[in-house]
Amino acid sequence: METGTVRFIERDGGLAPGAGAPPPTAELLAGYRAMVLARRLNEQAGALVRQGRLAVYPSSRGQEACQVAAVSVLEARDWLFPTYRDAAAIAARGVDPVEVLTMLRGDRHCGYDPVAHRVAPQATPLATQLPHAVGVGHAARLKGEDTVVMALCGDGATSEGDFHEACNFAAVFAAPVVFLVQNNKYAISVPLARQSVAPSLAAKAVGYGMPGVRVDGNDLAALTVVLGEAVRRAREGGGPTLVEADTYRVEAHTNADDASRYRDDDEVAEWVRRDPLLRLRAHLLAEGALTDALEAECAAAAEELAARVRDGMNRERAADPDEMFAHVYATPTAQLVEQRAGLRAELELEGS
Amino acid sequence: METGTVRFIERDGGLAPGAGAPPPTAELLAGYRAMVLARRLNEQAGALVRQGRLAVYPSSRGQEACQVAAVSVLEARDWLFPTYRDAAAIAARGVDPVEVLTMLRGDRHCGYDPVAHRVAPQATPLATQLPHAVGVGHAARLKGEDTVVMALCGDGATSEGDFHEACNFAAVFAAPVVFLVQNNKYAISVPLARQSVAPSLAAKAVGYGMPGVRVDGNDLAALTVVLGEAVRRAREGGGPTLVEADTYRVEAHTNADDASRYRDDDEVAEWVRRDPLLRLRAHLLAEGALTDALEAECAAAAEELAARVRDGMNRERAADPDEMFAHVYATPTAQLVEQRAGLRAELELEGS
Amino acid sequence: MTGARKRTMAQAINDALRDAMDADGTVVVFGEDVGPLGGVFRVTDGLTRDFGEQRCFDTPLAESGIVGLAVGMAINGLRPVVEMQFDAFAYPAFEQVVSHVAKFANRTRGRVRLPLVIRIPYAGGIGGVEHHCDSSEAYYAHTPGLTVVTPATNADAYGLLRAAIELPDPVVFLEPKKHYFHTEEVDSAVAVPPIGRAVVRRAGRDATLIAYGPSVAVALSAAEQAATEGRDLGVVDLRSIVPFDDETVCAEVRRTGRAVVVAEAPGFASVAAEVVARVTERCFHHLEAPVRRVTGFDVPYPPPKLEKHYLPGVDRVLDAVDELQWDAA
Amino acid sequence: MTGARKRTMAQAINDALRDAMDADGTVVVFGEDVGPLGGVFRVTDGLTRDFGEQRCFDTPLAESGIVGLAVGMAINGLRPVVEMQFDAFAYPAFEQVVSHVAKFANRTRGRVRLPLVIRIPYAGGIGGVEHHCDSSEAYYAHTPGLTVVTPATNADAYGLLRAAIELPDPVVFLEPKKHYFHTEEVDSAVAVPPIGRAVVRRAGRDATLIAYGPSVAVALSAAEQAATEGRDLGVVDLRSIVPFDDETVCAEVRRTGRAVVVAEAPGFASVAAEVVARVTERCFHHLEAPVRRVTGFDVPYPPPKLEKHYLPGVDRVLDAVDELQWDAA
Ligand SMILES: Cc1ncc(C[n+]2csc(CCOP(=O)(O)OP(=O)(O)O)c2C)c(N)n1
Ligand SMILES: Cc1ncc(C[n+]2csc(CCOP(=O)(O)OP(=O)(O)O)c2C)c(N)n1
Ligand SMILES: [Mg+2]
Ligand SMILES: [Mg+2]
Repeated sequence: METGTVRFIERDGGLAPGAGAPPPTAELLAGYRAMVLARRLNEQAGALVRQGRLAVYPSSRGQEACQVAAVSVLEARDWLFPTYRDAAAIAARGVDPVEVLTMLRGDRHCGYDPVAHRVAPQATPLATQLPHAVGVGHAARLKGEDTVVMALCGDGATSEGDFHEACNFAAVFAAPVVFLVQNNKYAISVPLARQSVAPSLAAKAVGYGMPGVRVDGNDLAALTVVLGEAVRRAREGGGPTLVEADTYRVEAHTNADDASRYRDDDEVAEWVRRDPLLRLRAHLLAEGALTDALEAECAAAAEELAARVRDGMNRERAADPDEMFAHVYATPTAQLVEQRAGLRAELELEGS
Repeated sequence: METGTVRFIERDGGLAPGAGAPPPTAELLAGYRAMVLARRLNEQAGALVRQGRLAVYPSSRGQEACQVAAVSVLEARDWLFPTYRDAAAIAARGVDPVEVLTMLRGDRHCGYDPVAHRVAPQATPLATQLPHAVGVGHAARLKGEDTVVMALCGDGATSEGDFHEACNFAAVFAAPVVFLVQNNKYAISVPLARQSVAPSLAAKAVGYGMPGVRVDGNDLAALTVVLGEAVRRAREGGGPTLVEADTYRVEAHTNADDASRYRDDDEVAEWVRRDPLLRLRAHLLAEGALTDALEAECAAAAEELAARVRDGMNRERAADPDEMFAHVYATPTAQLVEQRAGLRAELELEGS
Repeated sequence: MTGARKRTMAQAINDALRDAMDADGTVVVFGEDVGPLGGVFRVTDGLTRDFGEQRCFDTPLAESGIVGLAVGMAINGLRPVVEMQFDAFAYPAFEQVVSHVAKFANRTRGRVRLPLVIRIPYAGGIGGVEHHCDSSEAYYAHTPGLTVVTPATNADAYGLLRAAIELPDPVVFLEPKKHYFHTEEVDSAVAVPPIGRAVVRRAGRDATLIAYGPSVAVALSAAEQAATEGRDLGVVDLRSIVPFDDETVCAEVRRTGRAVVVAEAPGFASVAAEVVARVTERCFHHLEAPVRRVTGFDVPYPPPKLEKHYLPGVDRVLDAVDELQWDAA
Repeated sequence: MTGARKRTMAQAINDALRDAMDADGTVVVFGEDVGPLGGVFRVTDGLTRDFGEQRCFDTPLAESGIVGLAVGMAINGLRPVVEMQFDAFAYPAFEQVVSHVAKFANRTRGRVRLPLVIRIPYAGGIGGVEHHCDSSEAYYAHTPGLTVVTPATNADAYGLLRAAIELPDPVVFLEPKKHYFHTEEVDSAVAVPPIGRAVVRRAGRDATLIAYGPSVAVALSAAEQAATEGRDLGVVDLRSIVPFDDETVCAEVRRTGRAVVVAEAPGFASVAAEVVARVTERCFHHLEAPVRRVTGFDVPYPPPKLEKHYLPGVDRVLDAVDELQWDAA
């Protein structure tokens, strides 16, 4: 068990002493750009909620380094298993953010094609996606494919039985899965101290016999290295890794939440100072890698993304009642055919 | 985390070097006597199965040291949460073994009064009793009582989500619970290696932030010390402990099982040589504590127990069909009253 | 607290918890976010502040653990009232509910009864994303040993919860979440209705609508609209699914000779199916037409934009009433 | 394997697994003790030996994990067939079954179908201790998205399981464990019956017994005994609970005008209730008497010594038939 927290870049942008070389600057620049987009997506989605275009949005503000790194270490053939909070990661994977957000607008349970993108539907029932991730990985191994699966969950989700069963299955089967716990310190209102009294969440890895690593979740460089290493091990048959990212949920759980009931502004302010974007920006500026032109390009790309999202969210999609019956079974049962016919008749009457 | 395995008495009966003083000889003698009874109960129950008086019996042969120590460290006000395999522990707690076995004879779901003995019904759905144990302990703390709860489960059960949730709840609430995992190396046919690749099951404690101890499960002295210490800590408000007892299921899972399908006789023979009774006997003989008179008394008590069990099991208890309806609700619903009346009418007709 | 006051259903339930905690020191409340936050629906608002962390507390995020903890605490003399955050998030606790909560008294021959309450916000109509709108009552109602209660009014929410907490047996208490923020007059001084009794919300001559929980309001609206069209429909609110009040239900149906069951859950092997079956078994020769049911379709609860098509609404109920073979009358 | 052979139900299921694994390299079998031991009922006997550890393997002891693993493997192109060791030990997997297995195709709009089978030995009559004899079909049948199948004969056990494995949708395959060791003639060359079709096991003029799984044998015995008393009873075996074969069932009931549903599970909000409700809805004016049901009582499955009183037996079925208002006829 790794008991320290892996960090490459300090809060002021300087290199952490003794941490080794960070990833190549080009990679960090790409990561920075992706984080700018992720941040913009979080902001735009929040604005859409305030405007009533989106019902709800669980923001990953403050967690953008995790969102970006989780995806940047994957190959196209790999799979991502995200939660409701990981819209930015899914977008970073290349899924149209408009499609991602249609779930939260209320159009569809899942707005994108999971198979085309190798991104599972966003999981709401906590930790239930983790055994699926293990299944995808184990199936890949049985089929002789070197696919890796990145499985995301929160600190709260580690308390669920499914977390335990998934980690244990993965370890026993040496499945190619990386479990990334975004420890953002809260499960809605419940603080980490009420979730676990273990020395760390990464320490849980010991009980499964897999490597556990705690990493600064606001340090894109450290995340990239740690997750990259875990992915490499998984791909080579070395089995799963549990990675705990030490980060923070800067906004309320969702817009429907009232965080003032359970935490201080001071605490939030302290974490805002540890912002993953600011940190990497300071580093890249100090390195002389981040030019004004690049910054401008990032900003423009972010605005383009925001505009596309606004546009997509403002364009209503007609909801088709037949959809309710179309996919429950490959071939609708006689009962569903009858029920669909009944609804159609009703709607025709109303329409007439 | 304790990585070694605690042992006080070696397989040959000698003291383990550096282990410290074993419990007082009087305690060990009492433990030996209890183990002789436990062994006799296992044997008698097995015989009753062969004679068709008992439907099934999951024997704890080879695990008698665990069965006895788990109970000997408890006060009368403490609670025991046993599984289907822990009949001998329940009997050691003072419950009439005839009452214990009525479940396996098919008379009742639970033959004894859990409240009178502070022994929960034997749990069949694996690991589900562990959260109950935590609840009993947590309630005791809320009520200001210093009750301790001893919760038993097997190695296989540690893979269940409920094991995880219970351990975590206990640690977070610092509940006065001792989790004793009898690692008897098999879950029916599934060997430990397919259950966990952790360095030990005790290592799982790390992930919950509680002490974890691995103890030689065939060494009554070591078990008594380790469990006694865990009980003391729990009673004093120090929270839960996870104890893994390294032991072995000498017989098949139950009489219905065919162990030859999944393990070698050699393996069994090796563990028979580590028999917990023989070991303690050798020790007590070497100490000069176990006299012929005492051995004779143990043997006589064991025969008396066996005779009582045989007698009780040979005396049929009339099954009362009304029982089905009597306890489902404190006051039977109108529906149950109606259903009971229907059955009574049927039986009267048959009888007439 | 006594005297009639304007209360939302969430407040009425909060009142019931407070009054129960005041009246009985063994009542404890716990679950996810029920402490300082007061629950995601604010049902437990202020309980930790007013009763202390010992009486109302947050647990780790694990529903099986929560229900299992409640079982143990009930074994040891307390009266736990636990909250499952949403209907579908009670499923992880299913084994504990079915194999232990429901069976403990029976397997211990009455020696260990579990006086605990599992509160579950359930059903739809709130535009929730998937897994937040399940009507899960059938799973519990089918399980012997559970008492299954669901209020349709804020007064009942108060009274039935008080009764549920006092019951020596475990209760699954299903709260129609679309009512949480509706305000009604609640008089907590009014006697608590006994669990197991249905109530005739509206007398009617022509046909009987049988509903529970969130569907009672739909049935009442349908009856009102039918009245303007000259048809006099009665409405029975089951209140308690288990035990079932055959007497009240059958008395109404025998009187009218026609009945429609209204419920949100998918119809197949549902509580609505049970009502059709038992009413038919008991009232066959009084029936002018087969008892009909208007339920959710046999599909997973749809995304928000489609829920209006899924939910049994007034029109669908009135259509079913129209089909009760009136020509024959 | 072709040609008629004497097979127990356990062997017939083993044959089906083997033939499916032979026919389709993506079929994998896993669960608790299904490997070297061959399952506690020996249903998977020899599969690991003959197909290798990759195709049939033991998992850690965790049912939610097993079903969750199956979901993931199905997402990734395999066809998992998992075994739950006993009915009540499938409950820990309930959330996975209801929130994922049942809903995945729907929530992904058909993009991700889960062609997996969950085999569950179920129901009683074997003298099992508590938690080993639950009839849990209603929980699954009520859940939209699941196909729920249960064989009553060894030939159907073979054929329906082959069909279940081939289906693109998830199937809960309920095996009446009391039949495991009964021997019957099975011809695996005979065409696999399509899932969703009931079968008339015995034609009858006077009344129709509707049953499934372990109750079909009871219904057939009852019909035989009734015949000796001059009453001609038909027996319909549902085979598939979901989808439900209204056509076959209703055709029989319309012909006879009388029906009794026989099922082991507690009756309340059960599959039997559904059958009563839907048959009544569809056949009302053909009925001479209300459709009756003979089911388990609404109590937890009793200890072995009492199960003979719990289980719906021939006498209870015949009593119900007697009550079908023959005087009126
Ligand atoms: C099984 C289950 N129980 C409860 C919930 C309700 N719920 C949604 S998010 C949440 C908190 C999750 O916290 P964490 O895992 O830390 O993730 P975060 O939201 O902080 O990213 C809860 C309790 C749920 N979705 N699923
Ligand atoms: C939830 C659940 N799943 C499956 C079973 C069936 N089963 C009974 S005992 C057993 C093996 C348990 O192994 P372990 O926990 O090591 O205890 P042991 O029998 O070795 O004492 C299994 C799989 C069960 N009782 N409960
Ligand atoms: Mg969190
Ligand atoms: Mg074991």
